[in-house]
Amino acid sequence: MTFLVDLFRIVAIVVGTFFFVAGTVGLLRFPDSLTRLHALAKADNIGLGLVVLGLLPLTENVLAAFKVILIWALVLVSGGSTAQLIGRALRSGRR
Amino acid sequence: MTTAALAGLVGAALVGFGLYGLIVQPHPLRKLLAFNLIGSGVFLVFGIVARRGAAAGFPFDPVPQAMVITGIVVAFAASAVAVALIWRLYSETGHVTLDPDAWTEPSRERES
Amino acid sequence: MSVLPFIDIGLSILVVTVAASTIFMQELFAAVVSYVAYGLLLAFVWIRLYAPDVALTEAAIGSGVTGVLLITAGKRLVPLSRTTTEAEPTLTLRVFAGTFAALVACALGAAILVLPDEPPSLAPEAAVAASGAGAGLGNPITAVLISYRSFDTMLEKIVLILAVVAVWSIGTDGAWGNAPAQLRQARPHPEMVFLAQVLVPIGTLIGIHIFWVGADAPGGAFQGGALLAAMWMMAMMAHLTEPPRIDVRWLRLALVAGPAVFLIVGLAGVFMAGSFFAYPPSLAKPIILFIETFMVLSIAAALPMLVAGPPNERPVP
Amino acid sequence: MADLATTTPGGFLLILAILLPVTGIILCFIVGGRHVDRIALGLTPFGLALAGAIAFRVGQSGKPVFYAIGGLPPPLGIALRADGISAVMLVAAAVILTAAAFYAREKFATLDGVRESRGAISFWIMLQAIWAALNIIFVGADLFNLYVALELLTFAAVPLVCMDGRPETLAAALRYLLFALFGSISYLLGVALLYGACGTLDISLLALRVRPTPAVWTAASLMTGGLLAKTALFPLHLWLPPAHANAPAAASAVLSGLVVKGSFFLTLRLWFFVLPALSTEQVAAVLGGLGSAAIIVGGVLALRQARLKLLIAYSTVSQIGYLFLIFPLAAGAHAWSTIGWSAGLMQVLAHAFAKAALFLAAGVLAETVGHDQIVKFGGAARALPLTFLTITLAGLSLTGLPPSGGFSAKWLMLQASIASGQWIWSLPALGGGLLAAGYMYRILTPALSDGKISIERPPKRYQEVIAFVLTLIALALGFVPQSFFDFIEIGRPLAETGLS
Repeated sequence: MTFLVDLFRIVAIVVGTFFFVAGTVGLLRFPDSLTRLHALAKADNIGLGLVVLGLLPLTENVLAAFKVILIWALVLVSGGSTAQLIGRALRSGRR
Repeated sequence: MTTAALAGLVGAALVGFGLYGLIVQPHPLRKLLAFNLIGSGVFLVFGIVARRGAAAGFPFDPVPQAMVITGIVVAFAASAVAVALIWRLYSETGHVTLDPDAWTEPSRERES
Repeated sequence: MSVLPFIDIGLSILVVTVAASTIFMQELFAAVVSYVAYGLLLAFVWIRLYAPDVALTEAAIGSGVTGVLLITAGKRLVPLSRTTTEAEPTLTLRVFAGTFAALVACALGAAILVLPDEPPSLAPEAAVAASGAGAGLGNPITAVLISYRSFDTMLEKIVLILAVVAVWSIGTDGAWGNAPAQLRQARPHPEMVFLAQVLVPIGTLIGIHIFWVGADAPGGAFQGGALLAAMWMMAMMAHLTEPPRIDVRWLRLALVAGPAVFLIVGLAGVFMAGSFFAYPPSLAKPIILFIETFMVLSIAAALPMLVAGPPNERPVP
Repeated sequence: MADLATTTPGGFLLILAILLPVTGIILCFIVGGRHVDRIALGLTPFGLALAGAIAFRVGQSGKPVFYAIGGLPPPLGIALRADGISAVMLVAAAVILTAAAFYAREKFATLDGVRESRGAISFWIMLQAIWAALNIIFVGADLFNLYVALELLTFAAVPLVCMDGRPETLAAALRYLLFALFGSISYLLGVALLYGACGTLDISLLALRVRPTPAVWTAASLMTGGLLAKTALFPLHLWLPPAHANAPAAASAVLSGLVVKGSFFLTLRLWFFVLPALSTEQVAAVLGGLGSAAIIVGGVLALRQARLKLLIAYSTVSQIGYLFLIFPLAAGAHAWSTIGWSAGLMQVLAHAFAKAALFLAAGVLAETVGHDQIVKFGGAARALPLTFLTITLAGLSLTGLPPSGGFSAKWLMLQASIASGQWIWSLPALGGGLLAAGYMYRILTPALSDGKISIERPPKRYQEVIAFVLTLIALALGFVPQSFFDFIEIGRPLAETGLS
């Protein structure tokens, strides 16, 4: 059982990290600001989600687990909204 | 090399860059940025002093850390006062310079 | 063998590079943005130095609130970065400043590296004090801030009030009493309003939580207060609430609550424990939490007022 | 040194002297409105009384007075410590601040029909903050606590410079702020290193633990550099003239007479109380050399100013130079270092009172004739006899002519430089006197000449009298008895070992 949990943790965190790396590569390699933003927002939200999932078995109690999930939710909300705001600013700037 | 020594060198480098910017950059807002860099470098020095002082079961000496927290708040207040001054100067004159003689003869200023 | 040294070295290089870019960046606004990123990176360095309390403060105040202040200022001043009347620095000045800065940095680096091998520390004293009669708090930093160096902490709150008065006094005579200008002039975008509506209640809860656990865990009045301040600023940016007039009584009371309560409790110490700012050991913890409650209020009120700037010339109708 | 801090009788007076203006700030801020001037003025007698009581306590016991805040002694807690020089400075600050407050009470009163005015509330809060900060600086015994006090002083002094909101005053204030912030952060860096090297920030404990290691030397240089920037010692003086010349007269008097002395006082504390283990002739020579340069450069620039207030401000640059001659003249444990010490402290006091009087008198003059262009002062002395008597007598003290505190200071400096065989320091001291005579002559000649000056507003008699009283104190300092010089030796570390 513990082996399965450990395996799940490792896989989740490694895949999460992969998404982060992919997002960063996108930030550096994509041609314009909107696509860069897209890469960053999408990949990092999923990446963080997987990392949080991988960390969940490590938490000591339900409250701690809740806090870790809350962090993901907050990043999701703020990251998404900021990406929208930046995207809007970019479009109005281009016009 | 320990983390503390490394952070100390980072602190020294930050102070160096900040000092350079403070002297060279003409724009007051950039001088302010440079001042903040120096400030965070100084706080890092407190940080390594605290880390080196780990003893008695604490991973750090709490006294310098408490001082940093006080220092960060004071540095922020200083930035706020400086920004207010820069902004008022800008809205009065349309430009910002630290040269107090720049407005003594406004007529000439306007002609040039 | 661990990977930590490599993480440390990588982080150090990153911090120094971003710091250098804030100085050498051509555009003013880019420099400001780079400074904010730098502040966040610095928070990681603080965590590596086993200073979670400082990391929280640095992230919230050093990077967050200062970032809002500088970005707002930078945005207003963008046209200015091209119209500044100062001449570009001459080569002589650059060489001189570069040499001088390098000398100072080297001297400082050397001085840090040769600090005594058996570092002096007040940690043992603090350990005895925090567990003993002194304060009864689990977080030694909170104990130092509110008990042993309470005088500094109170004075620092006075410095904050003074900074607020200083910022207000930089406005014009006619504007005195008005509210500061909106943190955001135009109507906010719906995304901003949505973000504020979701984040402000949660953030407020988290701020109170950080303050509350600060007695025993990382956190405390400064960090919690800074988070509450950020929430208030966000609400003002989304126009969920307007900045208050600077002469309303509740604002003034909120701003001085921290130092005033600190002062009164300090004076009461003369009668309760025989000395200014002394607390009777049995009551130390409740007294400290009581003082901290008002300090949170003062910090949460002072930081947004410092960011909002002088009162507005033309009051919003 | 038996200086380990436990609270001594009367120690609570020290914290009261700090908390009184702090309470004033809080009250002014909450009550606000039309009462700010009454609160601030109402507290001045108590401030004076506390300063007097502390001086009395120190004189009576003949030993420094201590207070451990919260009953928690250093190294973990913060202590306050008042010795001879602290007591003297506390009294001087109380007198000058009270004088400035009463001088300014009409200018910064809230007009009828106004609920609260920017000028009034800012000025009175800042004035009390300066008082609080100076009191901490004079009695503080913890280097980090002193840093907070330095910042408090900065935040109080800078807004006073740009009270009128004209662009040139805003620029002067901004420049002052940047210099002052640089000064504080440099000082703070030194504090960090000192803590790293010695594990305490209490002045008395540090004095026992300091060893001449690279870290301590770096700390000492950084702290000194920062404090010099705040004291406006040449070549870091650029911010001072525009800042001091543009503030309202009462504020200029406080800034020039007291605020720069705050950071100078800390430089004294640092080298004579914290780092006696370090004090070497080279450091003293560098500080003395910069002081000498300041005396000459400031004096020459003062000679070239067209505006009266700028002239006085440059005179401050020059007179600050004199203060730094104390480092070579009072260094070490010699018989003559006592003379040098007396000379330095006398110069601090004489300049504080004379300069405050001069700025207040210049304020009366500018209000009365509507400008401060020196060449257009023809006939002013006849129109304002008392004010010009004040200017003349204050000039007497600045120049160093008898009978005045300025004369005593410079005379003692000459004595110390000859007794110590460092006669080289008597040259700038004498040269500065000549320059001061020159710039005072430049003010007085046009004013004493015949001419008809247009009076815009009749002078306010009480303002003239306040300035005159400050001048009289500057003169009276020339007659202080020997017991005064014994008093300022109280608690001076080297004095004890030097005599034995």
